[in-house]
Amino acid sequence: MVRIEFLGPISKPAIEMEAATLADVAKALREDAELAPWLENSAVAVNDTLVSGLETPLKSGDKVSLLPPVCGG
Amino acid sequence: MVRIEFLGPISKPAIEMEAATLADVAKALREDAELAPWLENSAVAVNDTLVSGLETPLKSGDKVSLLPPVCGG
Amino acid sequence: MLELYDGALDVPALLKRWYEEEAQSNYGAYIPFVGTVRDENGIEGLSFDIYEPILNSWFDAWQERAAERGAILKMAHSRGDVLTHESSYIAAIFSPKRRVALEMIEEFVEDFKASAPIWKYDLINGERVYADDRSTAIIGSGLLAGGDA
Amino acid sequence: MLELYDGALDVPALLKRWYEEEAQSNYGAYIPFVGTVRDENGIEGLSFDIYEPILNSWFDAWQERAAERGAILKMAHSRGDVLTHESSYIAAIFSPKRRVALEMIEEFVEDFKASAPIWKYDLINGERVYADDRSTAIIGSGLLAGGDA
Repeated sequence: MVRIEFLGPISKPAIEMEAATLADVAKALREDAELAPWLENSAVAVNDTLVSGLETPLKSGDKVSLLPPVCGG
Repeated sequence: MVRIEFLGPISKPAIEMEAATLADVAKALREDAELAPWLENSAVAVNDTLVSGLETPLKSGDKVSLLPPVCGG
Repeated sequence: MLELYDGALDVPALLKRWYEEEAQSNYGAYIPFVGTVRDENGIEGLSFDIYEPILNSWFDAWQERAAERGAILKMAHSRGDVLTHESSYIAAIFSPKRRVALEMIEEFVEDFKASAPIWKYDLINGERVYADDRSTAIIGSGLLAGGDA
Repeated sequence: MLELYDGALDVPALLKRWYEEEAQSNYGAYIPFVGTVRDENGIEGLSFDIYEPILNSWFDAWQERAAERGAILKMAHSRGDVLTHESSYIAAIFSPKRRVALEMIEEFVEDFKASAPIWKYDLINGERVYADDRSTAIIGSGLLAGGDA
């Protein structure tokens, strides 16, 4: 099981799912219509490192984080 | 009479002279060999305003200042 | 060197402590950038969420970049609510050289705005309203949305 | 807004006072640049001469440029001796906008270095030695030396 966390304003509780790669996570999250705009504008981190490819492999215990648009300062 | 002031490291007392333009001042100061390097690298102000031409007219009571290379901070 | 506080920052105290921490370090230039909440659009203030693990690694990477140029960075940011005319952010650089300090403080603050995992909300009638119009998508965003999977 | 002091600056006190002076002015960005005397080349410190009339008019012209962009400048500088690890210079900008503040503090500090009528001396064995190798001729220098008169 991997854990999916939604950061900042997405305000959705974390979920857990089976996933071998980030593509599996993408496929599952796209089924949630409310998430669609956030998928468009969020960056993705695996175990707190930003990633750039859907082929990123996942193993049980991994944490996937969605980071929506930021504005510090 | 105009008054010529030498600022910062030039460390030369002010002098007074008759001068109708800045060209007259330049001519007089060039006779002082010790001043030659300072004339090369100093800016000139008349009554505390930087000037850029030797034709600048002078009248009695005017103050001419030589400003050698600066380094504030 | 990265400090997070609940609520507004005590700017004079931070600027003083950082200055004194480096007083004998032989840096020639110290440039703090202080961000203060402006009274505009009728807001009562701003509120911030921070994701610390990624903020820390982002900051550590910048600290390494600064070290390559002989400089160091310090930063403080608020969590939660900060009212108008209070300050929520200080970034500071210390460097032997003026040019390095002037260049890096600008690069650091701009990358902070574009990349640091902090989310801003307007406080309006006591409610938090996500400041989406002022927010920037982190580079690489949209990975999960593409039709390529 | 231009303050001259005999000897080293009290940096924490100045940064605090300036911050508090503008606390209700609704500026979003405050960037001070602090210059500290580095221990290098065996100097005991630096010493400064200032020609105030032209420094004041230079500063006033910059204050007008800042006002055109909604910003204000503050500056403090030392006269006379400042020892190593003490500070001799603070320039600060307050601006509603971050970009204006980041751009102007750099322009202001660089023009200060090139134009402000301040002369620097190394303090070596208690003597003042003009820092000619680090000094910059003001634009237009050499007017009195040319062969054109």
